[in-house]
Amino acid sequence: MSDGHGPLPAPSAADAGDSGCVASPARFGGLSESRLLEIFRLMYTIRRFEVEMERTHLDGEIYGPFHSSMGQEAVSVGVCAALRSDDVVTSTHRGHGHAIAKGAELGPICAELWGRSTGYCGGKGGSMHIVSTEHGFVGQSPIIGGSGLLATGAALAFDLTRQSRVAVAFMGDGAVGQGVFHESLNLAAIWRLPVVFVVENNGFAHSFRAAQMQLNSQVASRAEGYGIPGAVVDGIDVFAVYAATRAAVERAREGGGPTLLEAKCYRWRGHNLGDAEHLYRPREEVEKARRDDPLDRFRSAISDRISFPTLATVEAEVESQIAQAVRFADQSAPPDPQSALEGSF
Amino acid sequence: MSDGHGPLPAPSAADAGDSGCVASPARFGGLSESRLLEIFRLMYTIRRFEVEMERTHLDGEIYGPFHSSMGQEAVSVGVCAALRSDDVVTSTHRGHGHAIAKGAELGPICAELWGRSTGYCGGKGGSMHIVSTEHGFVGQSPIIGGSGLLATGAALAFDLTRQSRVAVAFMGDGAVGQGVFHESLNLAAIWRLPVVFVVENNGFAHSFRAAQMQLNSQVASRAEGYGIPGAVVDGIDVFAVYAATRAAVERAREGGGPTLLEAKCYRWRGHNLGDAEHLYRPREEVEKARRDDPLDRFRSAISDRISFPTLATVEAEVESQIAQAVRFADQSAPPDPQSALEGSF
Amino acid sequence: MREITYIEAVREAQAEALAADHRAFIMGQEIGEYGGVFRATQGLAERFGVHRVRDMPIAEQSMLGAGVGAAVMGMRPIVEVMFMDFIACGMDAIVNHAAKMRYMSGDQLRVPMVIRTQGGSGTHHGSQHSQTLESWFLHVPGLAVVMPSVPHDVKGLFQTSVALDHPVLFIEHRALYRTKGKVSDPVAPIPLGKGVIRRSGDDVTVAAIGKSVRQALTSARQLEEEGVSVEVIDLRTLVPMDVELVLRSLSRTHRLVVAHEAVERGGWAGELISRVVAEGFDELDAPPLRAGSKAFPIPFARELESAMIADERLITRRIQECLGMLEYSG
Amino acid sequence: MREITYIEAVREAQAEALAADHRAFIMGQEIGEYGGVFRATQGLAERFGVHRVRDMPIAEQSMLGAGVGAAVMGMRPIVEVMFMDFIACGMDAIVNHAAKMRYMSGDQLRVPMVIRTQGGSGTHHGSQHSQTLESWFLHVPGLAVVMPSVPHDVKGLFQTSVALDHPVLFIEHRALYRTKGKVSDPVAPIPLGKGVIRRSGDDVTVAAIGKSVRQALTSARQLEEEGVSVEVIDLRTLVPMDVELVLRSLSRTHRLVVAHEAVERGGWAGELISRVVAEGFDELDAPPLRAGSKAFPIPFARELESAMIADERLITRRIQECLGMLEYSG
Ligand SMILES: Cc1ncc(C[n+]2csc(CCOP(=O)(O)OP(=O)(O)O)c2C)c(N)n1
Ligand SMILES: Cc1ncc(C[n+]2csc(CCOP(=O)(O)OP(=O)(O)O)c2C)c(N)n1
Ligand SMILES: [Mg+2]
Ligand SMILES: [Mg+2]
Repeated sequence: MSDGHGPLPAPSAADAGDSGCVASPARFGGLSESRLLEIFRLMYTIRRFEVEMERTHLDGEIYGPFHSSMGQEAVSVGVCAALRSDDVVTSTHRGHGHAIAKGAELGPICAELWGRSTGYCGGKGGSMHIVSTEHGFVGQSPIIGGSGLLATGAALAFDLTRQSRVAVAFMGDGAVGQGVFHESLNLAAIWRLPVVFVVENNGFAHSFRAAQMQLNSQVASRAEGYGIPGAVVDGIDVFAVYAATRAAVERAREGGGPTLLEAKCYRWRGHNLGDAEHLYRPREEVEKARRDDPLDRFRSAISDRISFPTLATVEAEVESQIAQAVRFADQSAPPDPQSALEGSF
Repeated sequence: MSDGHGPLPAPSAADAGDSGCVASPARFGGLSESRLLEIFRLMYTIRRFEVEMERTHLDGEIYGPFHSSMGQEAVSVGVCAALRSDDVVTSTHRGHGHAIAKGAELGPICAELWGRSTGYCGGKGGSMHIVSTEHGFVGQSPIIGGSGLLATGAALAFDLTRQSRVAVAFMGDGAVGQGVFHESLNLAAIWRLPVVFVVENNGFAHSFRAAQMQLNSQVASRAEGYGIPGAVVDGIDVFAVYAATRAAVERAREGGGPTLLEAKCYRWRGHNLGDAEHLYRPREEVEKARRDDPLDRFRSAISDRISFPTLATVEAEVESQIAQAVRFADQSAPPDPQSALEGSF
Repeated sequence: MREITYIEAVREAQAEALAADHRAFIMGQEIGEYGGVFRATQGLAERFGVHRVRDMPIAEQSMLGAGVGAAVMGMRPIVEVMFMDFIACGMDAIVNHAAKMRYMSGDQLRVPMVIRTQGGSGTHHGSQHSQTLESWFLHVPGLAVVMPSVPHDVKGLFQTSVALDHPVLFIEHRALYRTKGKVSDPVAPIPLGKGVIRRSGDDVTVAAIGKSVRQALTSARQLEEEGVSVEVIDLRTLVPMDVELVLRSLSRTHRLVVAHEAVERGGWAGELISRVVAEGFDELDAPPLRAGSKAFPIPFARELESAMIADERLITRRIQECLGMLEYSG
Repeated sequence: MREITYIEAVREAQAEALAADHRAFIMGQEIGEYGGVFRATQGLAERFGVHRVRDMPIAEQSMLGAGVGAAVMGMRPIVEVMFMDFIACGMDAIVNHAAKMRYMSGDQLRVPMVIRTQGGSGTHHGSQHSQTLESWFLHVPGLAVVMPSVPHDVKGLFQTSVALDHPVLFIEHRALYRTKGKVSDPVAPIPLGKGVIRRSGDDVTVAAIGKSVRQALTSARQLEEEGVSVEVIDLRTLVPMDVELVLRSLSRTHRLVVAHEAVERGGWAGELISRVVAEGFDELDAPPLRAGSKAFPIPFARELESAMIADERLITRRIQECLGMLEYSG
């Protein structure tokens, strides 16, 4: 269906992927310097936050499963930069980056990971269940595919109440084979719901490469089957992600219905802490991939507009914010056991 | 994906649909006169069987839900004519035609519908759960979409044991939106399983038209998303169905993997007995559709090869077989209540 | 007072919910212009519009999952699952999402969703269209489970269910749809967790729900002729469960039979009996007994179905066993 | 005798099944070259080939549904569901298809499928990765439910499960994987429905399964110091359930506590207690009590989890309550 294709800017991973691409203003999607700095701050925050959390986990201060967002910063930030604060995001088991990009605060996120009373969910949720309604971060579902349904439902609520809000579902490439992926896209399509499905194709579903899971591993091409627009975007390039998301979000807001975005990126860390990565991918592949760093791409892209010292200042601020967040969690009391026995039916 | 397209004869409903198409020998798929008569016998049997069963239901001899296959005879028969007796078929809530086409006997089918001890399942199954393993009719699933999973699993068994058998799943157009549809096709695709998914697009999922359920209501086009061949066939034309199925079955048998066939047809009767049809389709539409009768199409197609009297003899035989089947059911004892308490765990 | 059928009550309850709360809407298959395969939504699409009475594709996961997402954003979805058996197709949305999100989120998210469904035997739909599965959901913290037996309760409990800030499983029985009952206008909301005594008696208490309440009343009438006085309690909701009412009744009758159409093995009667035994052991003059269906899939043929489904005959027998009039037959 | 860990037993059991029966094969996520997220299939893909140790996409419905279809055609699929919570994603294949097809078809179809999964708390995976859901399946006629507590039983019960011509839910507990136990070589098949007395005692009987058996033994050791003699029964399978063994034990101890990690409300303890009360009422000197988890989703934080999950502390307390040493705390 040709009408199934919207006018999306869809730089293929191939052409945008090579080299830290040139800084033509257009590539900034017309973002002001302060927005650019904000984008950098968020990407840098995610990167450093994950490093810190991983450390505290290995030190035994955090327990439970841990899925790092490292390497996927440009997707989280590029997508959320295109959203209004009252738009909502649903997420997956790998959601720290999404939460931060949507504006959630480091302290309560960190405290939740640490299982402290001051965490966003009072310690009931943990790493895979962070929620901050105040920031429109309305739920992670580590049940693969679940985020798509929640966002579709949220979009239905917006549609029913004639609000011009948009819902975004972050999903992994592993979700594409799930029945709920199919059902979510189909429902959103026939009801023209204001939702954007962002599949972060980070190369792996645990040890699996997309091609092992689907014969047609061009995730974005699935959009056609549902009669909705689809686009592939270079997930290392925050501007490309931002531009594609913006177009999709605008279409959604104007009643144009859902879009399927595939953001190609790479999962820098193992599936989770303790994952036996070596069983399925060579160290060299990881190292090569990491050389194409979303932060470096950003730096070189905006080098002629924002000076290095300016970025350095932001980095310093972020470092202290993270240190603060860790202190906050560290100094927070563990939850009162009694609170486990409240809030259900 | 271009390689996703096999060399299927895919007469679109449009071009084959108009007029009882001309009888060029090729259109008979090279079927011998005896095969042609067999095909006619089966189509006529399904038609008359459904008429009779509906009558006995209205007379109160049958109870429980009843979904008529009337009008879809060419799909059941065309598909099964392309199968070997050791190939298997899974079916839906609307399965009488499938069972008959696959060779199951009228007596035990009728007795099962009547809930008699001599029914294929001893009265435990009923109209929506007929099984005749002896004929490779291995299960109806009235849970929409279920037939696809069962056939995929059966095909997996054939693949694992290197048998050259093929599994066929009959599904309704209503199954296309189900998560299991997506999961079945994806699994069959990546494992190249010998299975053919036959979607009988009879225009309705109860009161719904396919277009209300999917933006892209070209069911066959969904195949692309899974990287497998798909084709639309005129489900009123038994030869078109036979040819398309044959190509798909051959491919499957040779290790070429699954195919998605969409057979366009029309549901002559209400969704089930007692359905308030008038609420969603005008009588005229039904009457018009019924004028394009698969049996008439067959008759005119083969008119120059098989004489009318020959067909009349077949019809007479069928009438008496059906009368016999009804007598068989009627004279069969109801099941022994004790048997309800056997056979489970 | 007006007398209406059970299905009319279901229809009125939904109409009143949509009229009273603009956040309420209905999703399901064939529920729009078609009016529902059991006529539960007849006329609602015309009255409230197809955007609030939404026909769904055949896709239970998305129906229930989208309901959860909409509820989280402040809506009050009423999701109709055509046959209770199909809940198995959308179990994840109910169990892993609807029931847990409020708790997991530290009370940030609420899922005020009502899942309406109907189940049970008697219409010969066969094994995959006749199950009675409420017992699963007692075991899922976060869900309320409601099973009205009369039109009045349908209307009273539905109001409470729609207003509740937790997901509710609202379970009807096909065989009750044509039964009639009196309703006041309006019907006042009925709190969850409050059972009622449908018939008072002195010799034995039967605790039941839904269709089984009617069967228990039939048994009670029959046994009255044999001089047995049976008290019949309609629990009305399983989560919360009015164990106190049962215990109070036992302090007079000292004997208990728990009746449900659900398969006895693993059924909710075990929950009630465990609570009663733990909290009222000394009140019991005889072992509490269960009248539930035998552990087999539900077969199609009449003769077979009635051999395994719990009905008034079984309830009567269990009462007699509980009273020592007959040997316990397991 | 050899001593091996529980997870080694699971691995050996599967290897032996694949070696013994060419119809057996394994399907699951990450089970091939990766060897399983809990190492349950380590080395099996290398040994038996990836066609018999098949990695699946993330699609529980098709994993379980294809298993049913393959079983119907004579295979013996062993399907691994990574976390028991995900069974909710494939519930229809198990409940409406696997469990019913043999019966519905008048015994024409068989579904000899083993569904292996693991569940439970203790690793802080949170609400959607920690549930203990075996109780649902007692209520699904047609399924056997097996929950071994020691390596020896894993190997003995797995053989019986793979050989059975009915679907089997084979449930493990993550927290048991590293525990060790002695195994004979070879381990003889263990019939389903036969429990064992893990520890004999005179004052009270604790019936448990899986991880709870170990906890019950811990409680028993602790209470021994207080002069309480506890008999611990490991039921090993829930369907069929060895009620006779429990009744025999009660004829000596006259007191019963049923322990499971599953949420108490609606949990299978209710089934056992109902059976025991109905069949052994006169043997009981005190009300049978349940030691199950409180009715809340499982929270992430340590302090919260241990506030609602049933553990040895709760089992000990219930034993003391059953013996009248403490007031029943509900
Ligand atoms: C329904 C379900 N099945 C299986 C799992 C186990 N699991 C957790 S993460 C994961 C891989 C997900 O891969 P992807 O969707 O690509 O997300 P990524 O980890 O790459 O961010 C799997 C299989 C799950 N969480 N939920
Ligand atoms: C999972 C599930 N949801 C809903 C239903 C109710 N139902 C029975 S038949 C039907 C319509 C099916 O339409 P289609 O698949 O096109 O088959 P047809 O009736 O046209 O042969 C529906 C919704 C069901 N049986 N199973
Ligand atoms: Mg991935
Ligand atoms: Mg149809």
